[in-house]
Amino acid sequence: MSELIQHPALAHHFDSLEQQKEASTLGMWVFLVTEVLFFGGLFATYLIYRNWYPDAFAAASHELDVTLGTINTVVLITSSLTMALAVHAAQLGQRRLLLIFLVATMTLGAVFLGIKSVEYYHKFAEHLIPGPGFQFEKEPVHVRHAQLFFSLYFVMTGLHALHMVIGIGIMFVMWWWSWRGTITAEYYSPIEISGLYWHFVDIVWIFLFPLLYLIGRHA
Amino acid sequence: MASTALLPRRHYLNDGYGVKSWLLTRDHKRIGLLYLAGVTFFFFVGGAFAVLIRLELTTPVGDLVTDETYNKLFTMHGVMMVFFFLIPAIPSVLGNFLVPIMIGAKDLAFPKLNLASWYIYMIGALFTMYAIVTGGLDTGWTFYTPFSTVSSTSNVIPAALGIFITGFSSILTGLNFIVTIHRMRAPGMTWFRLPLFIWSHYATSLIMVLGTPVIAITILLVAAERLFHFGFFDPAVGGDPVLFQHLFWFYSHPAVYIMILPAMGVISELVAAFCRKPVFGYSFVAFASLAIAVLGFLVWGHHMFVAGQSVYAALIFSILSFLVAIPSAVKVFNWTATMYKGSVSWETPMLYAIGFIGLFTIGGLTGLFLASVGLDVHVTDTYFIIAHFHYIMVGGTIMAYLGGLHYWWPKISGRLYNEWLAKFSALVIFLGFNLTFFPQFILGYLGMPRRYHAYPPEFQVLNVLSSAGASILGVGYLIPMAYLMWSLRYGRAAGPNPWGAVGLEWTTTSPPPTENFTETPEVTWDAYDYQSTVDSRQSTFPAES
Amino acid sequence: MWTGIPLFPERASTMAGRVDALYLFLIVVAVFFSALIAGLIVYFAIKYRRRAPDSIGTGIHGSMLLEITWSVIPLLITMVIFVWGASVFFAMSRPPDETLNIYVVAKQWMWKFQHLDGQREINELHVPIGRPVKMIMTSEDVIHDFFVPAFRVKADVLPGRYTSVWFQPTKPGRYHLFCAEYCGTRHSGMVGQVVVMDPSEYQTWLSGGAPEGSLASAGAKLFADLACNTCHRPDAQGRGPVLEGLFGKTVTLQNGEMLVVDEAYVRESILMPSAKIASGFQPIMPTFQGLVTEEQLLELIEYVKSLQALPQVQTR
Amino acid sequence: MPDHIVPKRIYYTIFAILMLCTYLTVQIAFFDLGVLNAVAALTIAVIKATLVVLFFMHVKYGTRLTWAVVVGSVFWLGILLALTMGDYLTRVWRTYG
Repeated sequence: MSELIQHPALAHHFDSLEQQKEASTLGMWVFLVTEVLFFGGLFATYLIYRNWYPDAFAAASHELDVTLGTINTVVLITSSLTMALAVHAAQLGQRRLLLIFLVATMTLGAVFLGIKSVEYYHKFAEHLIPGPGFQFEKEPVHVRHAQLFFSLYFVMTGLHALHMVIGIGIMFVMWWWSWRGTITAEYYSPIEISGLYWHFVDIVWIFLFPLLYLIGRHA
Repeated sequence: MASTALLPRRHYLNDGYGVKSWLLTRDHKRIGLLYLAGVTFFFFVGGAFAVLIRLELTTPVGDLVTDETYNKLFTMHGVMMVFFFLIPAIPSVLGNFLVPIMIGAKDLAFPKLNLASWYIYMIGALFTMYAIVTGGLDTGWTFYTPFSTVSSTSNVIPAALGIFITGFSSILTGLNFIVTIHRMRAPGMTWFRLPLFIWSHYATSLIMVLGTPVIAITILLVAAERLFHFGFFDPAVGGDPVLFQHLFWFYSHPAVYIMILPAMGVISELVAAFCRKPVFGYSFVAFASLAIAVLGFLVWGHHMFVAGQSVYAALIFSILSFLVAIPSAVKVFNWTATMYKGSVSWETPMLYAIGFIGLFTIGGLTGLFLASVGLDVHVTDTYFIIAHFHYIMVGGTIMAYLGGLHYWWPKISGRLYNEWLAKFSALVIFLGFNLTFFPQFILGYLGMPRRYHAYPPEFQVLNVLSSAGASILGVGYLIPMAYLMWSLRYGRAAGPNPWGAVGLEWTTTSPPPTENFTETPEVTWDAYDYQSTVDSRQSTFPAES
Repeated sequence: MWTGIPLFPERASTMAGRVDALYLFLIVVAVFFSALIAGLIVYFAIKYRRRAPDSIGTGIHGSMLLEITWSVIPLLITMVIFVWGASVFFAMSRPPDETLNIYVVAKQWMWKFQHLDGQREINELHVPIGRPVKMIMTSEDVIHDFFVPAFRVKADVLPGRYTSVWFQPTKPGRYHLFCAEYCGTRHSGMVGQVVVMDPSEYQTWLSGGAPEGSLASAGAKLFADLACNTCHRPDAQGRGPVLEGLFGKTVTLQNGEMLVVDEAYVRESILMPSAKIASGFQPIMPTFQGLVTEEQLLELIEYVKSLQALPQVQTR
Repeated sequence: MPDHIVPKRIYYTIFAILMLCTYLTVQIAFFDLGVLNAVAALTIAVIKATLVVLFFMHVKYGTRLTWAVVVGSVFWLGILLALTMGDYLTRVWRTYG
């Protein structure tokens, strides 16, 4: 039993590593619930305005680059795969593989952010930043409601990107811990719960992509 | 009076003395005390604003402060009291101290996170205090758009940021409690052996975790609209200000239950302990907490009956609001029934409990007036609503908070306070409270709108009564402050169980050791099982006469 | 003893009695339950007070019968209150067919009223008794709220859209008008008087002064000044829809949706013409956002409403 | 409770399905299906999210509590969306005319 040999990672107030792992996993899940509701407020706002101004949203959405959006979706889903494989490697105690997959995940995350900043730069150059300088030359009738769309676009993708940045930071710490040897086949729950977070961020994008990029593309 | 009890040799308070031992502590009991210092401070800050408000309203013309200042006073009173006192008060002070002890755990599941919550709370408070001292905030605690985004010239951004930050403290506390209650219970402590305090904190934590993120994002949107002229709620770009109200009340109505549910948990403990019998209908009271937490999320639209939402939405929110009244009524009936054939002591905490039940009943029943949509049209945004929610928050939450503080004070400090002074101040608070807020029901029905700096002269008599009550109430709050501080140094040692109550917290020393119990308790009894405790351990009760 | 303190505001509308009746019923319910709980608590506290320091209470754990009783009875009572409150609310939100319409523009911190005959008032509103009056309201800046306690009516006044409230005054007198939604620095100064008059006095007052002619005629002038009439012509030859007889009718939009032409639609069509195009027309109308004030908008709306006169046009 | 170790094969399969779904959702967006465009886009997004939750996040092999947490978060999101939309969708029923 665990009382005989105290594992170095076991905190004093837990009885066993088992209990500690269950607690931290549950903790991360509960945290993700708050994240769902956090983005939920944005999705509610989006839903209402898209329902009110479908044409303006379609027109504004046409300003986004589907190709870059699709590439980013692929990049992010691939990073989820590498994350899942990292957890797998951690479970089996394959330290070298674990390090490789963590680096892959971080790299893909960085690629995503890079592409995202290119897109942001384009929007900036095209005066599509909401506010006094906003211009919507293509369909001037939609200039006001297109601002709503772009306000939502920037806040939604911006907060998503912020979560990615934090995710990459977490991955870096995980890489450090794995490299140092803290992570073992017995104690890998940090990798697992970081993975939960990473996958969640992926899921947010899975919704953002069709909602923002793919409105009325046939027109 | 036999007074042979001594403080234990080793306890959490003497486990280190330096500032560092407090500011870097991971002990949930010490963190609870850090919160106690915080919420007490902000309570008196918020209270000072209340004093000025009531002073101003003694005359109809608005001659004490300018209208601009008055608007800032009620805004900052609301912000301080709601976000920095009422929401954290019971969960973060009493809950923090008691949740692990009551379930037989050594600490919360995430002690570092718990300490971080306190720092986040203080940083949020710092932002808000900064907003206050550098000119104040005049949006009302509700931040309604477009006033808050395009019209107000006050410090909206720092105040909003402060509330945004403090929200995370609330989320992390809720998260910590949920995980702790699920994963850290002592052997034998099954769900239906948990004290009702734990059930109510579990329900509260659910609301904190599910509701707070929505206010966080809403406030962020307000800040973005104000700062970068992004449009979300601004009619100028086709936005809907009513949407802000939906998102705001999705959190802020359940937030009322964040304030009252833990108070209900305290009352269940008090009634059981001072009647020395099990709470009547334990499982109904427990599930009523969960029912309130769930139903509480379905009723937010009753704040918006006149705000321009659809008639049909108003009706749905109205009927759902009535449903949430049922579990609250069930609780009141069960507490009352608990007193039947009890051994009812009249010690201070019980006085608070009795006061709570009475005032909460009035607060709850006047809630029916507001849920009834046809009547709400007349009374909403008047002093009726002010009276109603002060009956819930001050008559309910603060009464329970003080009752709980008195009940567990011997556990927290290891010492007894002056019982007579305590009884006296409980009475003063009860009388002062009613004199302050009861006239406001009448004022509200007469039509005096809330947030008015000056008012028609015919409302003066009732306003003067209310202000007179407030001065009594203010004194009532200062007395406990004095004798509780006094007891810290001069109070008699309490011994492990001064009330003769059952519950795990009364089986350990007062104050408890850092790890709460010398050995992990094994629970074989139900909550409030006075009968078998007496049968097995006659010595539980102090031999006082 | 309480003569100095009134308990009810004046009852000066047809709604006041209904709201007060519901209020009194709720007071009876509230007093009954408060007294019951308070009585029981005090009785138990005295009867079962602790007589010996180590005595304990009887181990009663609960009763299913009681739990059901005190869940079901409150549920039934609350449902009665709900139905009652809902019926009052329906009456409040559904104005009678024939109303005297008055337009309201709220701004920080004043109330501006426009009567159909052209009178304009600030912070004072004259209405006759015996006729249902409907206020059609909008705000120039932030959210305000039109509240007349004596009428028991209240409704938020929002920027960017119209809300309405109606009442039928029953008693001549002067009553408080409050802004009941916090709107900034001089919120408590955004008050006014509603002057309820006998119909004959009201007529005298109406004829007392309308220098600019009726609201609709002001609208007509504006309609010409803004050159609306080059496209919106009465003979179906214009590039825009014929407005005569349009108000209150159902139109089909380009996307196939049906919509009743009301104040909100006319307003939207002036400010955001392309938002909802009637079928058969091109989105060529320019926006008048920023070119017309809220008050001018109301004049235009009233003008469009007045264009009901063409023969064979079916009104509601 | 020993941890369930998901075979790598499953991860690769899920990844392939996710890629396929991404391809589909982009392709479908360029056909005019009326309201069905939005329905299709959201359905595919929900399928993708469900796959990630079940397999990448191991919920399929998780405890009842984990399931409850996941279902609970979706349920509360549903409350937020449904009751808010409830207002907006019924507002047009009654105009102020």
